[in-house]
Amino acid sequence: MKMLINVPERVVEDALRGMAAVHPELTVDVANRVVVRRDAPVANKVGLVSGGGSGHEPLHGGFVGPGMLDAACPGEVFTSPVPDQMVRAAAAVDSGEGVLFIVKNYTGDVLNFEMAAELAAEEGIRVETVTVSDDVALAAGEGSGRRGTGGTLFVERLAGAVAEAGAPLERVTEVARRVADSCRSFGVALAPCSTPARGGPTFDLPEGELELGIGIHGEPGRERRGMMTSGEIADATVDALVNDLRPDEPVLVLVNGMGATPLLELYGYASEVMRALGERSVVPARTLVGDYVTSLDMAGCSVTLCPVDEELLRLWETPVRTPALRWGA
Amino acid sequence: MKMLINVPERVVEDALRGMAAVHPELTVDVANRVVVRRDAPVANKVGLVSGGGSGHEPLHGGFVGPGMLDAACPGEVFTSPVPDQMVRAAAAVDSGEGVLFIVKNYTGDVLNFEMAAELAAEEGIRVETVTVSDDVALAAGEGSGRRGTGGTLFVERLAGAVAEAGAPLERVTEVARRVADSCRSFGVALAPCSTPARGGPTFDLPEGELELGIGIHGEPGRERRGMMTSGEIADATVDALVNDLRPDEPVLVLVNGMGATPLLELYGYASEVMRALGERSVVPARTLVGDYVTSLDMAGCSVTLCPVDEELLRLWETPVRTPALRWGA
Amino acid sequence: MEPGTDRDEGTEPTLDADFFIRWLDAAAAAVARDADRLTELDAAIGDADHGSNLNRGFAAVTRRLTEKPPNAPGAVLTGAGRTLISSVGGASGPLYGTLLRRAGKELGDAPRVSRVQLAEALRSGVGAVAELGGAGGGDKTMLDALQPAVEGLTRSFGAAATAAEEGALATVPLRARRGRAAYLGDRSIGHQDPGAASSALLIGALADTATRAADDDGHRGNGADRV
Amino acid sequence: MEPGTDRDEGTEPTLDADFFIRWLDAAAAAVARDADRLTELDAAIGDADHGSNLNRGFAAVTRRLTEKPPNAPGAVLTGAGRTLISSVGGASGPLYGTLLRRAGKELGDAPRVSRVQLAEALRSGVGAVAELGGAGGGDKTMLDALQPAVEGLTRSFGAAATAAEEGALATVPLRARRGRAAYLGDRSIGHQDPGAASSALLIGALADTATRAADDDGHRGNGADRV
Ligand SMILES: Nc1ncnc2c1ncn2[C@@H]1O[C@H](COP(=O)(O)OP(=O)(O)O)[C@@H](O)[C@H]1O
Ligand SMILES: Nc1ncnc2c1ncn2[C@@H]1O[C@H](COP(=O)(O)OP(=O)(O)O)[C@@H](O)[C@H]1O
Ligand SMILES: [Mg+2]
Ligand SMILES: [Mg+2]
Ligand SMILES: [Mg+2]
Ligand SMILES: [Mg+2]
Repeated sequence: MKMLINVPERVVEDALRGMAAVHPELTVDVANRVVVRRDAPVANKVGLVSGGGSGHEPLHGGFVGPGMLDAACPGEVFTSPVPDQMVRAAAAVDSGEGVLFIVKNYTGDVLNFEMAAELAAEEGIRVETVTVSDDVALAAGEGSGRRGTGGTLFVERLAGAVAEAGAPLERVTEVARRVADSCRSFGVALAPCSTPARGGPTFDLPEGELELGIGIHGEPGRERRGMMTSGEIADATVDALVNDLRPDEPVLVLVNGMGATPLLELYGYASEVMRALGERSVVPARTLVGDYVTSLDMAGCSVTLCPVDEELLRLWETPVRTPALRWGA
Repeated sequence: MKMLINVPERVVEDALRGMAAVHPELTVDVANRVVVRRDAPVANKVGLVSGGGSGHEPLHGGFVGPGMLDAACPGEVFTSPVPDQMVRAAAAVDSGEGVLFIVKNYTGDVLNFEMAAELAAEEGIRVETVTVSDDVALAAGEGSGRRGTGGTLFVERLAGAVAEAGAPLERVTEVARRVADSCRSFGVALAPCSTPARGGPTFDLPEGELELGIGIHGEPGRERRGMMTSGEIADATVDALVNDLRPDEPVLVLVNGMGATPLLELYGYASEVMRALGERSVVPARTLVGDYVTSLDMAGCSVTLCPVDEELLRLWETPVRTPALRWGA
Repeated sequence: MEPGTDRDEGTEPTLDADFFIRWLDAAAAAVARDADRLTELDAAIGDADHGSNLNRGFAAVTRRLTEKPPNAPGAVLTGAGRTLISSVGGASGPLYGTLLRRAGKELGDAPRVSRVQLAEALRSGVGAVAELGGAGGGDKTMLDALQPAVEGLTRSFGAAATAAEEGALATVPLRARRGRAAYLGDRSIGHQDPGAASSALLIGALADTATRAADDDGHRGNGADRV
Repeated sequence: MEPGTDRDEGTEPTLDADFFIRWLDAAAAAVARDADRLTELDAAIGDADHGSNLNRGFAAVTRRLTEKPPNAPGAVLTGAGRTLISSVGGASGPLYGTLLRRAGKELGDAPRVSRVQLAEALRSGVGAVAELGGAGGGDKTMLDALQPAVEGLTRSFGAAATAAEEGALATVPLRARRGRAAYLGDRSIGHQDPGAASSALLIGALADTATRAADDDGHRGNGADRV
C-alpha cells in the first residue's frame, strides 16, 4: 500500500508540522503534540480539550478554534494520546474557568484521559469529562460499551458554542452531556483502511461484500453482507439509528465519508439518507456532507443524528472558525 | 471496485438530488443539471458560470455561492457538460451585466462551452470566456495545450470576489484571465481512480510505482517512477512549478488531495511543500490544504501556486459562502 | 448484394429518410454492443468514457428518431447531430454532432440522395470537424478514420467501411497531437484511438445498412429505390 | 540452570536493580522482535497497533533506563511504568504502566527483592490493572496471561512463563468482553488476544533473564546474590 509519507514513524509529526505551517491561527506544539487556538487561554471562557488517535482527520485538530475546541491532543495513528498531552493542553487553555475533556469511548482514550484528569486536578485545574458513545452498531452497556464516532463533532461544536458564549463549566458540561447522550451513529465500510505502521489493509473485505457497523479504527464491523446499493445502505443505516432512538425533535445530520469515498458518491448517498429519514418521519434541521470523522483511506460512510431543540439549533448556528468547520466568521 | 452508488448511470443525478436536499441556499435543477445560487440573478452583478465533467467534487457545484460562482454545470463523470446546460445557466444568472464562462482547457469542455457561448449570444446574453490551462506537466502551446486543474479554484474565487464587488464584465474577465495566466499546477498519483461506468481502475499502477504529472480524469501521467517519499514528491512538484514560473510575488498555495489520500498524509505533504517552497525563496501568502479538485477515489495530490499582488490578496480575503469554501460569512 | 459495388452509378438505389434512420439505428446498436471496447480503448490513452458517452448519445438519437421520424435524409442527420450535441458532452459530442449537422445541412431537404451526394455531404461534415477541433490527418483522432471513409464512399459503401476500419487501425502507431491522448505524449503510441474506432463503427453500420437495403430491395424493395 | 526450580527458597538468588533493568531490556528486545506478530494479532480483532504501541513504549523505557539507571527494583518498575504511560497511549499504555507502577510501589525502596516478593508485588499490579480496566479473568485481555503468571511465579520463574504462555493461548476460543475486541462480539472468537500475547512475552523475558542470571551466577556471580 503506497502512502504519501516519509516514514511511518513520523506521520503524525509531519502532519503537525504541516498544520503549524498553514494555520497561523493555531499554536501547534509539534514535539509535545498539542494543537491550541492561538488566543488561548481565552479570559472567562471554559476550555474545551479533546483528542484521540490520529487517522480521523479533520477530527480533532481541524476543529480547534473559536466556537469549537480550545485544544486537541493527537495520538499516534489509531492510538489514544498519552496523559501528558492532555495535561499540557489543559494548562494551556485554562483561564481559571475550568476545562472540559471530550472523550470518545474507547478503553485507551478513557484510561488516558482519566489519568490526565487526575494529574490536571493535582495541578489545580478544574476538569470535567464527557464521554461520547454514540455508535449503535454495539448494544449499549455491554462489554466496553458503545464507541464514540461522528457524534463527537456535534458535542465539540455545541459545547464549543455555549462555552464561547461564556457559560460556566457546569453548563458547558451539561450541554456536552446532553448532546453526547442523544447522538447516534452508524457506519459502513466498502473497503478497509491501511495504517502506515502496518503498510496494508487492517482487514480483508472481498469484492462484492461490505461491512455493516464498523468502527473508525479499521476494526471490522459487526456484520458482513453482500454488496448493497446506496439506497439499501441508507435504509439499513437509518433503521439502525431510528430503532435505537426515535427522535421526536428535528435532527442535525452528518453524512460522513470515511476517507476514500468520493464526494460525488457521498452526495448521492446523502440523497438516499434524506429519503430514508423522510420515510421514517425524521425531520432534518441542518445537514453536513463531507469527510469529518474519517478512518484514513477507508471507503465507506457513516451517518450521525443529533436531536436538537431550538436552543441547540441556535447554538449550532453561532459563528465557528476552525480549519474544517467554519461559518459566520 | 465497490462504490457507494445505486447504478452507474444515475451517479450524477443522485449527487445532484443530494445537493438539492442539503443545500437550501442553492437551486439545483436535477433534470437539466444546473446548480445555481438561490438569489440569482443578482442585480448589477456579472454572472459567473463554470462546469465540467463530474468526479472532481467539490469543484464546481461546491463553489457556487456569494463570492464565487453563480452557477455550475456538471457533466457526466469525466465528461464535459453539454451546451444546453451552460445556456440555461447563463440565462439563470444574467442580470443584464453579462456572464463569464470559466472553462478548463480540455477539448470537450472548450468545444461545448464554445457552442454554448454562441447560443447564449443568440439569446442576447453578453458572454466572455476564460480558459484555465495551468498544468505544467504539459508543455505550453503543444497539441491540446495544458490542462486546467487546481488553478480553476483560484480563478473562480478571485473572479467571484471582484464580481461580487460589482465590477463590470470587462474587469471581471481581466481578473479571471490574469489569474488563469499566472496559476501553475502539478499532480502526482499513487493509485488510479475507478469510474462508475467502468467499475474498475482507469489505469494500472503497480505497488512501488507512482505517476508524475497526472491529470484529473484518470489519465495516466507523463512519467512513471519508483515510489518516492513525501519530501521527494514535494521537491519534484515544486521544481516543476517553479521552473515554469518563478513567482516574484507571494503565492496562494493549494495543497490538494485527489480523493483517497487521507488528510493526515496531506498535511504531512503540506509541510514538505512549505519546506520546498521556502528553499526556493517562494513566499506563501495563504495556503489551503484539502480535497478541492479531485479525481474520484484517486490517491495522490497536486499543488497549485497562484501569484498575488496586494489587490488579489485582498480579493481572496473577502467573504465567500459556498458549500466547500467559506469564510467571513 | 451491396449497392454500388457491382452496378454502375445509375442503377444504384438512392437513399431515403428511412434508410438514414435505419443507418443511425444500426450505428446505435453497434455502439451499444461495442461500448465497453470503446471505453477500454479510451482508458488506455484517455479517460475511459468514450463508449458510455456515445452510447448515451446514440440511445438519445434512436429515441428521438422513433418519437418523430423526420422525412428527409438531411433532417435525419441534422436532428441526430443536435441530439448528440445535447446529450453526449465530452469532445466527441460536439465533434460527431457537428459532423452530422453539417452533412445534414448539405443534403438540404431532398427526399432522396445518392451515395455520392452523401459522400460529398460527409466531406463537408468532416471538414467542419477538422475546423472545430483544429486537428488534421495523422493527429490520431476520429479524422483518421473519417477522412479515408469519405474517399472510400465516393467509390462504394464497402470501400468506405474498409477505409474507415483501416484508418482506425492505422492510428495505433501514431503519437496523439489532439484531444486527451495528446497529454500522454509518446505514451499514446501503440494504442488505437477510441474516436477513430467509433468512426469505423458508424461507417460500418452505414455499409451494413446499405447491404441490407440492397438485399431487401432484391426481395421487397424497401427504402432504397433505383434512381 | 534456572533459580528456584531445583533449589529451595532459601538458596534462590535475590534480584537487584540491575536484574530488573536487564529484564526490561530483554522485554524490549522481545517486543521489538515480535512487534509485527503482535500487530497482526491486533489487526484481526483490534486496530492493528499493539506491536508498534509497545515497541514505542519499551524503546522509551530502555532509553530511560540507560540514561539514568535507578538503583532499586521498585524504582526501576515505577520509572518504567511512568514511561509507558507517557509514551504508549492506547489501552495497553495505562494498563501496563499501572501494572509496573503499582508493582514498583509495592517493592518500595528495597535494594534486593526475592522472587516471591516480586510475585506479590505483581499480584498487586495485576489487581490494579483489573480495577482500572474493569476486566476480569476470561474477558480475553492481558489479564488472562498475567493472572496465571503471578500464580506461577509464586512457584518458579519457569512456571510463570509457562502459565503466561498457556494463558495467552487459552484466550483464542474466548469471546472478548473488554477492549476493542469486544466490539466484534462473536467474531472475536478464534483469535488470540494481542495483550495476552504481549504479557506472555514480558513474563517470558523475566524467566529468560532469571535463567541467564543463574547461569552467570555460576560463572561470575553477576547481579543475583544468594540470600
Ligand atoms: N480536436 C479533436 N479533433 C478531432 N477529434 C478529436 C479531437 N479531440 C478528441 N477527438 C476525438 O474524440 C475522442 C474522445 O472522445 P470522448 O472520450 O468521448 O471525449 P473526451 O476526450 O472528452 O472524454 C478521441 O478518441 C478522438 O478521436
Ligand atoms: N479493559 C481492559 N482490561 C485489560 N486489558 C485490556 C483492556 N482493554 C484492552 N486491554 C488489552 O489491551 C490490548 C490492546 O492494546 P493496544 O492495541 O495497545 O491498545 P488499543 O486497543 O487502544 O489499540 C488488548 O489486546 C487487551 O489485552
Ligand atoms: Mg489503538
Ligand atoms: Mg471524457
Ligand atoms: Mg474520453
Ligand atoms: Mg490496538
